[in-house]
Amino acid sequence: MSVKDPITGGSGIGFDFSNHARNQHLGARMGGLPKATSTGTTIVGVKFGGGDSGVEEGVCLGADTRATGGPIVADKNCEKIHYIADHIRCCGAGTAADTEFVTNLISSNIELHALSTGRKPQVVTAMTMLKQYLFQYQGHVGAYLVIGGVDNTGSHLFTVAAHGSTDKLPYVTMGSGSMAAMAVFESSFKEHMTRQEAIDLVARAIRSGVFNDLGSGSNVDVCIIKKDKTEMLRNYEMPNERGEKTRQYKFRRGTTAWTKEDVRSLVVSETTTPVAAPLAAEAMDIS
Amino acid sequence: MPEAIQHRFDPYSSNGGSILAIAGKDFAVVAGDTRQSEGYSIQSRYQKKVFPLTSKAILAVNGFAADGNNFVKRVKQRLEWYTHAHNKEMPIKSIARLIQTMLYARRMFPYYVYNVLAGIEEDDGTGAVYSFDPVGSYERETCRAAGAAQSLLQPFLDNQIYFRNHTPAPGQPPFDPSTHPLSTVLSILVDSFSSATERHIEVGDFLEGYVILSPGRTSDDLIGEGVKGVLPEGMTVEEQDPEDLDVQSAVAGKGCRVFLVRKELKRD
Amino acid sequence: MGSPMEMNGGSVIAMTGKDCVAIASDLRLGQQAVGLSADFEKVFPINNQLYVGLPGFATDTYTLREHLRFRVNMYRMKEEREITPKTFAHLLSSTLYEKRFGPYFIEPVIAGIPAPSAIDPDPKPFICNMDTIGCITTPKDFVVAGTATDKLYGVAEGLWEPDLEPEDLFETISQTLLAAVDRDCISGWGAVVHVITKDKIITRHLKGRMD
Amino acid sequence: MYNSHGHGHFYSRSSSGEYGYGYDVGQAGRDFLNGGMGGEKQVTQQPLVTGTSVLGLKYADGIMLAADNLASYGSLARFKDIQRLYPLYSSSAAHPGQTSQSTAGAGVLSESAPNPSNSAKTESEVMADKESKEKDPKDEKKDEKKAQSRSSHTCLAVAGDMSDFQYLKKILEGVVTKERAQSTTDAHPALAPEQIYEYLSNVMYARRSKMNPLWNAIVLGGVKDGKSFLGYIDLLGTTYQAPTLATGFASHFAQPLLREAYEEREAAGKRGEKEGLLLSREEAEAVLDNCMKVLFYRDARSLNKYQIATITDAGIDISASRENQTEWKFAEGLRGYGPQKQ
Amino acid sequence: MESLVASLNSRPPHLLHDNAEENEYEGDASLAQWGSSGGFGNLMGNGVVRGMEMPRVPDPTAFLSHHTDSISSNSQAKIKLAHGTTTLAFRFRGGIIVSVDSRASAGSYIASGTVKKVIEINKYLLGTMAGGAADCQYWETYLGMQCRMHELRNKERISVAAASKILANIVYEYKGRGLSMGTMICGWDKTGPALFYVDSDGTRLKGDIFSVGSGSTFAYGVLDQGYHWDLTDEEAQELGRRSIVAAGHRDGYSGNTNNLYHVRENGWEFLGNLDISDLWYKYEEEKKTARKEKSEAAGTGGVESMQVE
Repeated sequence: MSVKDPITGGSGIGFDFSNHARNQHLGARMGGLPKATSTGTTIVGVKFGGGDSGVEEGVCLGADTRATGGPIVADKNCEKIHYIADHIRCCGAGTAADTEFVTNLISSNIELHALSTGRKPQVVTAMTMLKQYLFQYQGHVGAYLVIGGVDNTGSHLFTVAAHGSTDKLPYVTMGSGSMAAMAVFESSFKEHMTRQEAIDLVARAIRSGVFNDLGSGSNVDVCIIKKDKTEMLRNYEMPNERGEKTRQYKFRRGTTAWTKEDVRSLVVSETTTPVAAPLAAEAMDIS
Repeated sequence: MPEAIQHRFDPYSSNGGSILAIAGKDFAVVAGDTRQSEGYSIQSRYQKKVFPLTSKAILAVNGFAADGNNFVKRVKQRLEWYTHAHNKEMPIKSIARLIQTMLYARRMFPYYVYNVLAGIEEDDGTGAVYSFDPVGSYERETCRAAGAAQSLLQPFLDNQIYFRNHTPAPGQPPFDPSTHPLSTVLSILVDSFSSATERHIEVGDFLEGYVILSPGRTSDDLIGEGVKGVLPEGMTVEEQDPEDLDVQSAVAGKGCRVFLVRKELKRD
Repeated sequence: MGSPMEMNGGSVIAMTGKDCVAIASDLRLGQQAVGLSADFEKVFPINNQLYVGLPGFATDTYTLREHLRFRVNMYRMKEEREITPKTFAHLLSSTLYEKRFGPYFIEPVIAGIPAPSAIDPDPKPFICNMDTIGCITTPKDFVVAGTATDKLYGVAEGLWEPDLEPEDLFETISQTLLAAVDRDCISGWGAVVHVITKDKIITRHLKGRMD
Repeated sequence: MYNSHGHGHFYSRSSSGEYGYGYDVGQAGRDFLNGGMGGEKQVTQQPLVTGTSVLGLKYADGIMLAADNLASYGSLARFKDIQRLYPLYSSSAAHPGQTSQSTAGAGVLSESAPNPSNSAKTESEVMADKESKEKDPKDEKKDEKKAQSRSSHTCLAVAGDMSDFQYLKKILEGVVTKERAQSTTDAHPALAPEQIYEYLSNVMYARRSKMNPLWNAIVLGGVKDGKSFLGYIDLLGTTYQAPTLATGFASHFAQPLLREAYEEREAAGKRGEKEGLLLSREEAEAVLDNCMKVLFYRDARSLNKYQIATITDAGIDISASRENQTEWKFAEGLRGYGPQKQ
Repeated sequence: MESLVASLNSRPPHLLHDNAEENEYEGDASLAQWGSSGGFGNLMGNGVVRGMEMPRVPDPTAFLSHHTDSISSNSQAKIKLAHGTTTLAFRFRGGIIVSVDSRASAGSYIASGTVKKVIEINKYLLGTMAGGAADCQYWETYLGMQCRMHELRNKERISVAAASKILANIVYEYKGRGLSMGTMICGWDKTGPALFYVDSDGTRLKGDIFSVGSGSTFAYGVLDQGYHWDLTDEEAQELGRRSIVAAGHRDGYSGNTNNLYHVRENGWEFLGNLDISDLWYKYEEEKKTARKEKSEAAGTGGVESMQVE
């Protein structure tokens, strides 16, 4: 616990670098440190409604649900659309742990911010907090984000890359499937879409990633944020469910040879012997 | 040392996918998925990895697709020459040795290919599987998985085909890997690939392969009325006309029958 | 041997069954190719119905085990109740993420059955795993970690079935683990399985290959 | 000895924009000299003048290919009138050994002078109509006869190094010329697209095996006796066939769109909503136009000026250069990258 | 170092017969390829692989080690070749015992547990396999052909010394080019039992006891402890077996099964393929029983001492 985070200046919060020197040494001695688990992903966001269309404006976010470690699928149905506030959500690509923790951190900071100002937090605030945090770490915190939401200044959609750069566009994509998804947006995006049109387009963009990018897969998650309603459509589409296996793989009991057994019972069996008056026994509650 | 030549043209690539072969008492099964990929991109959803060489020997190749295709091409050429010289098909045992020497000829500039050869042995009609490393070390086995997902497939086969770590029920004889019926082998084949598809990103799209039956063996458990409910659901089986196999059919060995089997896998 | 993750070897797996969970590990401790010990357990009890497996770099297995013992004891004293599997998972996750830039070389696996409470009178079995920097995965079927990860995934994906009874779950998890470690040079040398049910914990040492 | 600022495969640019060829002529010149005069044969190269990705699509009457007209020099848009579609071989029963385009050699647009109001289009439509409408059992003999006809057409779309492309054209023309010479004296079967593909993949693989690759990615499309063929070959000798193909950058951006269109049309056909399982000519062309538009939006080495090759039983038709209507209106409302408003 | 050796090697064998320089499709249809030639149709008379294709790069050895894990243990290499082993052979009064394991590994993955690491060159000659599996299989098979040629030419069996020298000479031709091979040539000739160690550096040693491979140190430990010239056949066989079991137990890259051969005057005999793990459990059981008997004999009442391991 001696070396503290250089940014927080050893205040006890932030990262702990105490293993760092040791790990560098081990890495040098053994030829390479393990790569942090990162995730191929397709995440997208699109703005809809607004203008003169008469459709209430909002933001629609989408994500696939595959998490990978190298070529292996680590999670078939993970959640990549993270909660920031009721009306702000954030899709994460890149290093899985970083997206998880950075969105959690900003979510709680946003909550504190809302409490101290007494106002509903704005999307730009969350975006700015994210970019400032990520910029400090110079890309070492590997979070690539799509953040969207609706606040009292309207609907907003941004991307935040790991180095802290941001972008503001009506439709955005991130992750290894970003190109497959962007192709769909570039060819079919319209301004002022209806809610359902936006959902359909987002789902199509995610499917494009799921079926063409090996880093993306499984299901489609969609989230629609409008001024006073946020709908999280978890597993909106499930185009990749595994079918039944062709055989039963249950083993005959006794198939595996074992040498030693220990059974620890958790049932506490007590025999209560009334010592004094029956009342005392009743008071002895063993639960 | 690797850094010194990093900027140079890299003649190798890796195209994902996996192959698998299982030998039975009087049959052999060999199959692979048909996805060809590079990096995170699917190049083709349907590209063959399994190639009939003779009417009773089939070669599955996996690794770098260009090397694989060219290797198969050259093996076929050598087999054709052999056929012209001897007016018979080369037996699988000899094909295995031929593959070894051909691979070893490129010891210094290896084919990045894992080969699995399956078929019927000429002398005793048993199913045979030969597996090779990229420079030609080989052995005959009962089953073998190779390619990107070999480490997912092989231990499952160890458990289901070889019955490793299985204690027989009291009074029962020890398990024998050569007694698996064809339908069981095909089930295990399908389930092992659907499992690998779940967990390996480079495996998917279609499972395609061949079943080779020893001369005189019945095909009732593979085609016809009785196979419904016995074979994995959704698996199609087609008998192959030796003419269509792209082998030297004029001298094709009598009796071995070859069937193409195919099943869809997930596409994500 | 590219990294400290492959220095000592070892693998852990956990599976869910019908009202039960099982967690198992191999027993090998090695120094690269050389086997040193055949009783190096990587799965530790946290409380009656919660176990954690810590495969990876052996020195970190011990460090983290002691650290977790401290943290869970503190939790017990402060809260005057047992930690639930889910809370424990998050405690461990943030412990790992705190060392994001100098991680423990451990990929934890957690298995447990939460005690019934007023909010959740009929709790479901819980399993999860995480990477070295604390990203949690919580699937419904099984989780794996260690040097035999690929092999474990392949076999488990084939053998696991839903709603296995404790004795069937024991067979399935044991067969999965043995099949996987038998294809891994640096895992094996015996194995231990814990099957956790509502009213008992069955611990068995398997007769595994010793080569 | 080796130019050190190469970036691996030219067509695998990452989306992060990491891309940078030096285009100082001095270095390029030195490389050239080294290659020409060094005691050892230069085995390393990197592409200099390059064309970006190309597309191929199977449709009802045959194959369509698309490529833009740009040859870049590093990040410089150097030549904007390069034809990267190469009608290699055309042989039909009526006019053996003739392409619908003047010659096979065309490199620069002005030479090839493609004619938009060509006859091939109508021809193929007539044929397609005939096939669909007039088919009855009696015609089966005719079909048989047709199958024995010697109609075979092959066209390439080439990405990558343009000088290697020109070298490829040279050797392929040699093959084709030899073939034509034989076909004038002999009842000689026409070269099938598969055969040219096989030859080309052997050439590419042989060069990679000599560590001296032809730095290209090629989509080859062809139709022989009504049967269409579409295949991919690259500098490693890697080959694959699929109903939709895209090289390099387009494999990320266009391939998903091509597959989607192809699969949806197939599904519609299977459901019986439309006849046949393949895209019609109009549909296919619309899909390719759309892909080229998306690529122009997103590929920094692309140009909004491209051609489409249509290969049918009737021949090869290379369209005139065309461009897509692009849409930038949404950008007007955008301000900055973050909190900026007006 | 290896590239230095390569540069000093004046006649790289692959160039001796490489007339296919400008041939796009390696090699041509020679008679050897048309015929059977036992599958070795691409070999020249002197055993050099005809037209062995070399990568056209300035340093072929560096190229090979960059792309394969055959020379260096380059764990990033794409092409993983089979590795890892314990093999041993020793001479004693009753002939030669050859004992090996059967594991082949690629990285930490056990690629096979059923490798035949004893190559039966002919009825009187055995070769063992450590290092690159293909190198050993290929050249020892080829050695078998050469030994047969010797018999046909000279009407007598080749001596073990000569056979091992053929092999050493071949691999010396390829020195510095990335072959990896550590083998023992074992046989019985006019001089009696003979045992030679040959490796891919070109080393050739005559000796009584050799063990080769990643687990050899463990095997040596047991072997040295139990070895003497006058072992009975049974004792020697058991010693060979136990040594491999010890190595298979301790070394992660050795194991699975043990193949045991005994070379006698009338040729070699295969004594069986036994599971190393089963043997280990059997030996543990025997140890336990022995201890029990000992303590009972001593009349201590049999207090179990702490078990080692």
